[in-house]
Amino acid sequence: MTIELFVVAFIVFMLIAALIAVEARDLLSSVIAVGAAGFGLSVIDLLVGAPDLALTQVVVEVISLVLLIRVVLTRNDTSATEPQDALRTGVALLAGGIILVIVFFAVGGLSQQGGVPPFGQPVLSNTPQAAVPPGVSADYLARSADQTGAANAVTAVLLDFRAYDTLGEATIIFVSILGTYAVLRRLGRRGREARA
Amino acid sequence: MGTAIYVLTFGLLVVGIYAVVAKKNIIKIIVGLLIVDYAINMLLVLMGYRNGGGAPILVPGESQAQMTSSVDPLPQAMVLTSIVIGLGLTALMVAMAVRLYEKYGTFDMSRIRRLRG
Amino acid sequence: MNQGGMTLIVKQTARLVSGFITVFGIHIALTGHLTPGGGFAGGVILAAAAVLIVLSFGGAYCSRLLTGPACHIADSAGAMMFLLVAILGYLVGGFFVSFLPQGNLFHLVSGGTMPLSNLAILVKVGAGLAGGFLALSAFRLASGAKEGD
Amino acid sequence: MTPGRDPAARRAADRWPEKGMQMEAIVPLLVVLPLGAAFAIVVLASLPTRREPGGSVPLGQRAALPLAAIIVAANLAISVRLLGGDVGPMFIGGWSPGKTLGIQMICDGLSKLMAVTINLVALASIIFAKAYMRRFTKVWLFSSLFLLMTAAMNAVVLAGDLFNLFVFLEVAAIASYALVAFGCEAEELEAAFKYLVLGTVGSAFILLGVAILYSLTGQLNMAMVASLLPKAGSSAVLLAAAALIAGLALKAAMVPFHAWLPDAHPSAPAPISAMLSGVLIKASGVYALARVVFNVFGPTGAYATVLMVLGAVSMVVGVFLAVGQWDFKRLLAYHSISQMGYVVLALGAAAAVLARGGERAVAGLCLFGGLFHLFNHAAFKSLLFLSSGSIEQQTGTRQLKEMGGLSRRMPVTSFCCRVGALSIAGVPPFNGFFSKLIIIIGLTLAGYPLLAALAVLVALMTLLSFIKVQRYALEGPPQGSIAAVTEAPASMGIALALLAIVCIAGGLAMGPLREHLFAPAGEILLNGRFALGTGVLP
Repeated sequence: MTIELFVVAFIVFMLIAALIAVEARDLLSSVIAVGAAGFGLSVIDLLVGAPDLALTQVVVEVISLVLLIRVVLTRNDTSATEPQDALRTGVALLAGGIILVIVFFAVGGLSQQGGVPPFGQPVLSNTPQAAVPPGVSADYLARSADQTGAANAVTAVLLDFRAYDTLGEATIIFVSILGTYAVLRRLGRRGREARA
Repeated sequence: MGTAIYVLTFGLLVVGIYAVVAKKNIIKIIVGLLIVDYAINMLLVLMGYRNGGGAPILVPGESQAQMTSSVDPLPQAMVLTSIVIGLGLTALMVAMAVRLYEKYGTFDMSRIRRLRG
Repeated sequence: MNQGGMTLIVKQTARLVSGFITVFGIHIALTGHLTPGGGFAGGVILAAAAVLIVLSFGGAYCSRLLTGPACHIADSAGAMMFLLVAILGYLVGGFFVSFLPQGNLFHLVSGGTMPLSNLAILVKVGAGLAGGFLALSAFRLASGAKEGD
Repeated sequence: MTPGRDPAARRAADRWPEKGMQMEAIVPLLVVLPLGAAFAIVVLASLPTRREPGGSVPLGQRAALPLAAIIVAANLAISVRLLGGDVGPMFIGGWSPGKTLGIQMICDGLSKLMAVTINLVALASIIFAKAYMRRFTKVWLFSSLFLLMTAAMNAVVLAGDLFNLFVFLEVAAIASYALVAFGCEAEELEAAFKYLVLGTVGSAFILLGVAILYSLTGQLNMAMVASLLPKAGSSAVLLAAAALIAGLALKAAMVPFHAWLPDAHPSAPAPISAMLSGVLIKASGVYALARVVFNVFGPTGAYATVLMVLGAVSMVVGVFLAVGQWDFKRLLAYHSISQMGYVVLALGAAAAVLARGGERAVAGLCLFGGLFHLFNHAAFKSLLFLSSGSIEQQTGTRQLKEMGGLSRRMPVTSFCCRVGALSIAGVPPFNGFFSKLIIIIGLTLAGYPLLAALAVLVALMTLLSFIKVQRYALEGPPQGSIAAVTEAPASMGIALALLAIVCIAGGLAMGPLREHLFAPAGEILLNGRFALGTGVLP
């Protein structure tokens, strides 16, 4: 129960940070607030037994914060003064409310039937005789060290059982860096001056 | 309490989508996409947690049997992939934002409108 | 940021710290199959060291050490190495089949191809992100005259 | 190193038994070859070279496009070779199929059809790019990104695992964002950024759906998820389905989610427009939608209704938006929305027939029409986009009103453009006529005569819109500066001719094509949740 309290506390912290990030007048504080939300996420990762993710989240957060601050500082004036479209705001808020209501029922808000498994009791903790057996992760946990020789089951999943996904993941970083180079070319077409 | 955790997570998702839909500033849109990313990553990690479970990592002296009660490693592997996707997208978005600022002189999407609707 | 980077104190500190950061990144990647971490975390840490150097010494200084093409080559070499690990699996049965012995649990050399894959990803992610950041900071220097609203 | 278990002993435990090199072994090559080539191109182009006289492009960079063309041709050969063979389910990493520890690759009829389509259009586009991309800088970046996008699309259609599907959807999407912005002009960056933002939201929804499905079943393998879903909670399944369908419909540019397409597709370089409209929206949109709805959730009434509404609305709204356009590429982009509407409508009608336990033959006819139209659209829409690119290159404009009389100045391009226009408009001997006819017959037999009438109406509007193209671009008096234009380079002509032949042959050889390409693919969708195997449980 204590873990749930901590998790809720940190999610509320993230929500507040996210709201500040979205509504702040100053872009620099907005970017820093979203960084704070990311660090909140890495603490949650630590709480729920995911140190791999906590580590990765922190370092990724540092890099993306540097990137974002760099783009904010492109302009000397860092305030956001764009007027907001009332219609789009209304539509967004309405849609958000509908999503939350649907989600409340989908996660079993009123009854425990028909929703996603409650927090702390995933399909993984089912008995093998249950209607939905524990799933593929039970096998990973039971045999990853014997089958792959790695002590870290997450790495075993990432680099042996599901290494093909990781190939895709490495490709994504490659593609996006290549895309960054492509977008940052000073001239896209030959023999034409860049238009401002 | 468990329901509250999931609903709050989706609340974070809604905040992110709200920023993407309603905000006009490119930086705010990027921030919104980052928040959407956080929300979904967090949902995956939380769905893998089980009561009393530790990290799915063996330390010297433990045997495989001691790992069978730890949390689910598969969502963690998925989230790791998703974090990397988010980082790649952030790099690309930042590059595009810098370039758009150079071309249009603004971060305001309502003034970045040279294409006919 | 001026061409010469930041003050001497910052430069010296960055020089000192970046070495440690680099070693830490490599350590995180190589022990990824034993402890938390892995090629991605290690690679991002490595890139963070490069970012630190670029920020404190300025883009112009770094373009002599760390050029775009060098980053391209290291980036794709890492990716090709990972792909090679996958293809070498054909020798023992199929795509992505681990072709190395498992080794002893908790030893550095264990887990079949995992240390190799982690190393490949470390090189790939580190070089890729460093190169991307370099391109971004170089871009700002070139368009510096246009800055400001 | 202390001796551990050797690989052979591991395989004995949980790995797939040794089977030797069979058809299964060459399937991953569809992904590996272009990926490896894309990495190699970057290395080749970045190697330090001696300064060549006259500032010409170094050899390493010039080799990029031919290398990409060779790889794509090899891929086409592999995918055609796969058509003949019977490929069983594959588990990557040699993990045994019983427990689905590894990632499954599927190469069934539907995947084969998509692989052939993707590689065919990719080959035409890359041949076309040789002359077209001369105007751009750093063509090696283009070649590498192009190959990465092709590899990712091949991986998407071969994926038998939900998360794997998502990962490669993202690779294809990120490559396409970068390629849309490849020209680096203001409009292109603007279109690419809008595309990126909406595409990322779509991907987030897809991941959300995958996450909920995983939490319900504890599996990511499509066959296993399909077999376990009926036992899981119902309201959460609906949430997952809604998230997945919304995300995939965004990738397919179905109408409420179409806002990005008319900006993004025309802004890209012409070979990329052809790839995006020709195959990307199909592979990462319609194919993934069909795979998930039919083979994972199973075709039930609610999903069928959603598909039919999405399809019908896209079909009508797309064509109405297209009729008023004077920008050639923008007009084509709106028609993509409309034509994809036909495909999704046909799939939805088939799902509806299956859901109410109707005749399998009728559902099969709808599916044949939909898949045939998907293939035909890939051929004629990429043909039209490529010819618009060659017209743009020679005349310097995309505005229909500024063209005119091109049939005399550019005979080859005009002929191929005409073939494409007649195909999309549904004029008899061409392929588009047959697929639209089959869809309309299928809709009527399935009990939706009103929708069939609507499809006829939309076909007439399409015809009208392309008569306008003929009238203003190809016929009539040449406008001022157009009078001096010349025919496009030969390599462009070859690419156009290749696709034009596919358009003509598609109509004439409908019988054999149906037997070898579309019937096996339709069979997969007809079998619904049981198509991917029964999902062996321990």
